[in-house]
Amino acid sequence: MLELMPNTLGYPLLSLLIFIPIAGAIVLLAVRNAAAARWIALVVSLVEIGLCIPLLANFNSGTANMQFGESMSWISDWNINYRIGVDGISILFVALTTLLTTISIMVSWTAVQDRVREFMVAMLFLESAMIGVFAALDLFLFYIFWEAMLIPMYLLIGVWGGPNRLYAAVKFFLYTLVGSVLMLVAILAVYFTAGGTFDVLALMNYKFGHDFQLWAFAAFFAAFAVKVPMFPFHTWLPDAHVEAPTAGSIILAGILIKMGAYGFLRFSLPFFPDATIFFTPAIMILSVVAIIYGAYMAFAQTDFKKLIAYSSVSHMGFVTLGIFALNSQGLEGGLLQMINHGVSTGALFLAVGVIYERTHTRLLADYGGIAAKVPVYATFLMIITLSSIGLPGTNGFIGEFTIILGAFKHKVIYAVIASLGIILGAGYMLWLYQRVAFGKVTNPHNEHLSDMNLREVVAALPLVILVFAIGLYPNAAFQVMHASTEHLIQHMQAKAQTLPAVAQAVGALTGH
Amino acid sequence: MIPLSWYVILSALLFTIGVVGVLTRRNVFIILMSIELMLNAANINMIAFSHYLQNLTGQIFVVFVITVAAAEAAVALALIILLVRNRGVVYVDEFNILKG
Amino acid sequence: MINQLVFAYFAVVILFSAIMTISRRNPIHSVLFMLLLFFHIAGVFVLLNAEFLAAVQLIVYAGAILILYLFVVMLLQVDRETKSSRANRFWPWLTAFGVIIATEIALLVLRGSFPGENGVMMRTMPGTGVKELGIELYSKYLVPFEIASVLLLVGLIGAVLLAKKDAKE
Amino acid sequence: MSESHQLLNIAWRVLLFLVPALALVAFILANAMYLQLMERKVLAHMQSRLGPMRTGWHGVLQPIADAVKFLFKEDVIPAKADKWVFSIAPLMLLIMAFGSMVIIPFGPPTDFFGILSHKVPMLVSNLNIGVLYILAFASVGTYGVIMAGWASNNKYAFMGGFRSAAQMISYEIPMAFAIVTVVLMAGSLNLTDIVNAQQGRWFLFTPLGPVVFFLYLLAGIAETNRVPFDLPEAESELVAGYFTEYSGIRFGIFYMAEYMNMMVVSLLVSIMFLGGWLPVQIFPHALAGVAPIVWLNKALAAIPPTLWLLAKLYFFIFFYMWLRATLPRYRYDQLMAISWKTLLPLSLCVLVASAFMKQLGWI
Amino acid sequence: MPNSLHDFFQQLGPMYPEFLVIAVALIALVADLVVPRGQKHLLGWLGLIGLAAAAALTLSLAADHAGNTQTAFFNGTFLFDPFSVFFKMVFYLSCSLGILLSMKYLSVEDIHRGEYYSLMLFATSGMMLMASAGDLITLYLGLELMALSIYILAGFMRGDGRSNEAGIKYLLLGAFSSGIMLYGMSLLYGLSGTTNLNGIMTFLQSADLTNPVIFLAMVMLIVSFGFKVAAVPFHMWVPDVYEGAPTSVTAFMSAGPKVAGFAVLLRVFVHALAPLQGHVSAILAVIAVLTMAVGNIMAISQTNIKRMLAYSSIAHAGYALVGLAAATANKAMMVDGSASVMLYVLIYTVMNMGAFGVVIMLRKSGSRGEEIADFAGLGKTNKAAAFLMLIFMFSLTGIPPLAGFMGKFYIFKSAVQAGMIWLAILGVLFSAISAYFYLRVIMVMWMYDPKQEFSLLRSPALALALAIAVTAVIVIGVAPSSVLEIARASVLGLM
Repeated sequence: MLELMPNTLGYPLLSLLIFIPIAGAIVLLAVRNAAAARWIALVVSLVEIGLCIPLLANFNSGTANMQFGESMSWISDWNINYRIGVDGISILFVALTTLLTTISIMVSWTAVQDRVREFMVAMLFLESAMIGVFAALDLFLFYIFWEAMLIPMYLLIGVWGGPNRLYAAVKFFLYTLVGSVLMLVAILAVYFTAGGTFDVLALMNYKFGHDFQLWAFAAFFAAFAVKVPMFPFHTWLPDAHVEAPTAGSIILAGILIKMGAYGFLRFSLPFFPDATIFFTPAIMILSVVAIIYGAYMAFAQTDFKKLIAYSSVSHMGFVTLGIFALNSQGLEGGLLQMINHGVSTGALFLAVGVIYERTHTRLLADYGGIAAKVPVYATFLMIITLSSIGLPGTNGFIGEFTIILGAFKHKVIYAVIASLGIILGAGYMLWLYQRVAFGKVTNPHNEHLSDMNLREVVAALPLVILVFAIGLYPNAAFQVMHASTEHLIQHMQAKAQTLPAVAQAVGALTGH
Repeated sequence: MIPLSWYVILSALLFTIGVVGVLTRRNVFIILMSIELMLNAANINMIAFSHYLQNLTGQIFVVFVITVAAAEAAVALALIILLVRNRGVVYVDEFNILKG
Repeated sequence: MINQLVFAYFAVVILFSAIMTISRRNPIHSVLFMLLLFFHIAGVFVLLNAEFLAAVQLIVYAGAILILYLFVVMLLQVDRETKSSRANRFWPWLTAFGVIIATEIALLVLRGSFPGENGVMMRTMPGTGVKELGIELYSKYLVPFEIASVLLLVGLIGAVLLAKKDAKE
Repeated sequence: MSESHQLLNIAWRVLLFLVPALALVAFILANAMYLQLMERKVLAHMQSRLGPMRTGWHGVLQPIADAVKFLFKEDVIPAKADKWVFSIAPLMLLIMAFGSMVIIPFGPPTDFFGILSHKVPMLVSNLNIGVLYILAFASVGTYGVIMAGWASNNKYAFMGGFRSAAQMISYEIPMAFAIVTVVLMAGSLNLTDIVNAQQGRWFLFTPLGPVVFFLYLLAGIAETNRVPFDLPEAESELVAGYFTEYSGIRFGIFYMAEYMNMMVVSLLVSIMFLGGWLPVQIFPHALAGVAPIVWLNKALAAIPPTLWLLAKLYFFIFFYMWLRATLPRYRYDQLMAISWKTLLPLSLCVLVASAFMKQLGWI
Repeated sequence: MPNSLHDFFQQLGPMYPEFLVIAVALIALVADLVVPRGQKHLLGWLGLIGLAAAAALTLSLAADHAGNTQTAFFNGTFLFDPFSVFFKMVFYLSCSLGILLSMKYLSVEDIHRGEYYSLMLFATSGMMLMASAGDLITLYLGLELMALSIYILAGFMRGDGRSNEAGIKYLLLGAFSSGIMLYGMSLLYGLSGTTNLNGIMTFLQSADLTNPVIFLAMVMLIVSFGFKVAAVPFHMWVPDVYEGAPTSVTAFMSAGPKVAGFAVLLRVFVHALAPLQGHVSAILAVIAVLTMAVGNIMAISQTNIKRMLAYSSIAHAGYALVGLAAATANKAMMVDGSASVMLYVLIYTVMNMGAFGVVIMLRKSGSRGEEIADFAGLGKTNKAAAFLMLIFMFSLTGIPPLAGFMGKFYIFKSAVQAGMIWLAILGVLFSAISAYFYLRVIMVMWMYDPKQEFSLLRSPALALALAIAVTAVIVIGVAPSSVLEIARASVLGLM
């Protein structure tokens, strides 16, 4: 049974993390100067990163309990509380969020010239909402943050996006909203079934009826699958990625689409273990389809961003494959791969942003041979490409390898297909790199490209470091998450035992 | 001795004639008059019930219905005068600045 | 017997003039049929021992509301229908719908029951009825009475405000 | 009750209704015809003329000659007139005038000097809502005028009809308020009760009585479209007003209706303010000790009540004619202004004032 | 005599707020004669002061009556209870916002007349009486008082054919629905022998519910109130009337009367017709679905912002009807279902009137500013206005943490609690569809380039109204607790 361990730091760390950006945004509303707005936003985001240090330092990886917990009554008539806390599953995302937000603000420094203040306000609101999503331990609170995220993201895409931004923004908004509202109904049903509580920890312990689990799972799935996005709910993603500004793409790929998978881990699996097992085959199939389909589509793309977007579909297929393998390797692999993907895809979009700012084109045909002109950039891109492929020594390798291990234990065929996906991934990424960096300079505009400047390097550096850090010393990450994932497996097992047949299946899956 | 149901059925028929008038006619005056028919149907009902129940509430209600009908007619006709002054139409399907 | 015949006469004329009201091409004829209708409804009221309301029906409905209609119809000179069709094109369907609804209501009323149905037709209320009505109106239904006065004021304001021409217009 | 008995009962009730009704009709028709002669005579004498002199002694047969003429004259309906409405309009007026008369009591219940076994009321129908009924019919009377004006399809008639209708509606309101004030004083809607309530003192002599009387009389004159409010028939502007196009018997009906309405107004004034059939008494209390006065009062009281009422009626009829001979016509806007800006506020004030006075016991 | 007079005034006490509002309306009417042209907004401020005083009076009366759930006055024709207090406060709010929104706008439209404010106040007093009605007669008269005032207001632009059309259309359909309502009421009276709502409930509790006439009466009442709150299929009048009426009137009309309609719906169906609960609920649920569907789907294709908001208001009536269907589902749901409707109408009032406030800002001489396209690029040039509109639009969509979400959440929560999960699912799906047309406004404002110079209508009154609305939207969205508690406590008056 998980508990909410109260925060003992003496200051409400998580609340600060959540609300400092909002406070910053409100301050920004009063600022008229664009440069000042940039600096304020940057400072706020750096403060957030700073706050992550005590968070990680004081985190106790030995327990699966929720830490840094805060709880107070919010809407007492509905038994809604402001309950927040982090465990091994969510803490890494909180940290990643602060990091990627800072990077996004940095890459937007010159890319965004229009309505800077509003842009920064949106970024900061977004950061608050994202951290809130990961920290919320009350379903209602979670939903509030989950939905609130849509507003700034919609604006980021719609106002500062590319030429087709309106279509992409609306599509993004509607897809995710439809999924979310279905989840809302399920949340309400869960609330009433469990006797009137939104408390996530209490709900984890509540044993829902089998039929109820099935449809409630389906409703939650609607929200999370769209967000991940799983095939066939992914069609908003390429549009959104392509049209979003660089910062938007980084956040979108780095954090937002992780939330779907996070939702599976935090809610779907512990709440509805029976339904999870029931739906697992279907989800596994969808996952491998996504892996292959995403890779296949990536081959066909001529647009840099679109290619990365489809690669995301493929990579997120790995994540769901790992999670629904329902064993510790799969889970941990999936989790780690989420972080990895956040880092590497974030970096890839950063790379696109850097080059786009100079060439104002994203068509691969317009590049070619730029390695000679911009060596730093080419190196950076190379490292990220290799990480994305999963070259040993980089973070991608660890994640994908662990997932395939988990999938192998679940069912061999999935592991085989997933491996095929890795090979395809290597193919399109390398081909991409070749088209961009190698060969002769075909486009005369690229003759006078300038290399990455200091600001961009500073923005990219943390990501490069993370690529290697995780690749070389993955245990640091695994350690943080291990207790929580183990507990999750055991919890499911224990909870699903009410149904003997299912229990056996879980037993078989988890190797007990 | 007239059964109560006779009155109620009379009023039901009158009410329906009023409804049909509202729905089918295009002349705004006739629509207004059809609405008056509906009100009168309700009035017959009220008074019949009032008589059979031996309580005056129904009659009181009718007094107020008639009052309201008068006030409403005044405003309605003022609006129609305006409409004719500005647009020269009294047919509801010719009220076509608004899409309808 | 006599009462029933009288009722039958009233009912037939009421329904006839109602149908004529909604079917005439010339609104002035409609108004005149409406007048006929009001007289007979007043008659029905008298049958139901509601003489006061019969008078009010004539004074207010016939004497004020309907005459206002007549005034406006005549003043606006809209008595000549210019279009060939007087009803919208769905009128046969709507009329059929009306017939069905009327039948339905009638059947429901016949099948249903009203508590007062077995009441006697003799007046047991003391006095003339007008006095009692007045007392109820000024005591029990004082609030509605006051509202009605405000309502009439609003009607007055509205009519003056809307229909009056500005000096500059 | 057996079938035949029931039928007999019905027949008796019908008879009870028919006899007074026929009597009333006869009375009204005779009056309507001869009031016309009276008017011509009165006007003539006021203008130092003689008036009709040829048909019969001092023209007493003139009304009959006129009636014959009306009856045999061609009944012209204009080609573009709305025939139905055109034909009904005069009838409407006639019905309304008759209708109003139905509830007017011509005296207290009487047994006709012992001819009948029990007392019968001197009216056709004793409705408990009495005055309201009059108001109802008065308000509907407007229709006849406006229908006639419209149906003639003649702009003079139309204008005349309109003016007349607007005038009638305008003056109905102060009239109604005046009547309500009387009702307030009498505490009943029933005309017989109203007369009985004046047993000791006519309403004309109550503190507010003259004002109400004046209000009602003015409104009544306007309501009947008579001088000085005879705008609808302003020959110089509108030819003959709403009945310009009428001829023959229909014209005659309009003519009659006018006199009938005058009668209704005069009767109501008498009943509501001058004690109806109550005899004139000369200071019965103040001069109770003066013998000649007491005898006079006794003699006056001995005159049958109905005659008293008729006397008052003809006095007011004469008053009407007197006005016609004396006063010029108002302009239309003046006419409306009088009603809305003077009579209406005045009548409201009077009503409120008399309500207070009644509450304080001053009336 | 003095004794009875004293009693009389004692009894009059709970009606003082109504009297006050009417008195202020009358004062404004008379004062109009001396206030010069161009200074008519003074009458608006007078009205606001009156409303504030009425609000204070209502609250003090509520404090006096604290503890009593329902107190009947004048033989049950007038009720004073927390339920009516809640709605009266909403009416004060909507009328105040309406007046604030009107002041400048009326001058621009050149229809700044003193009667306008009087009519607003008369309409408000009508609504107040509707909320307090304990008798069908009071209810009917209150409703007509409100409706009549609004017919006039809708046709207030005398020289404009569109406004006239709006007025006459509103009147025709309003009178038509009143006719239906009256017929239903007459049947109800014939059945129960009383027009008192408590009496009707007492009658129904012991009545033979197989009597078809009861259902005839019920259906007629539902139909007529459906007209009043613009539920499908009785919504045809809404877009035309909203488009044609002066925008400030539209703003008022979209909130006040609709809220009053729901007050009556709650009073009649949750309280008086309580024994018919299940049947009412089934019909209301179907109407709610249709209303949400038509409102949301038709709104998508609108190009005129007033028409779009008209359809949106239809859709919002649909959501509130979901709550009503939940409230009438069974006895246990009465409190939560009714409270959800009450909370929703309050939230709807502020966000919708806020949205109209921004629409009004765009009205200036020479351009109506009513096309959605007219908003193009507003976010570039007038950030504050565009930002406000953004908040109102997202709130209308129901995106947290804005008030609109809390309202919808409570509605759907009630539906789920009442076991009508299907209704909740349809509701949330339609509300997702609604995002499309609300987003379009935001899109046009923020993502298009300006086509024209904006010279927005500005006035302190307008700013105040918008500030109130936006504060309410955000505060209720973030901390709904207190409002929620008040709504739940107020429902008790219904029982």
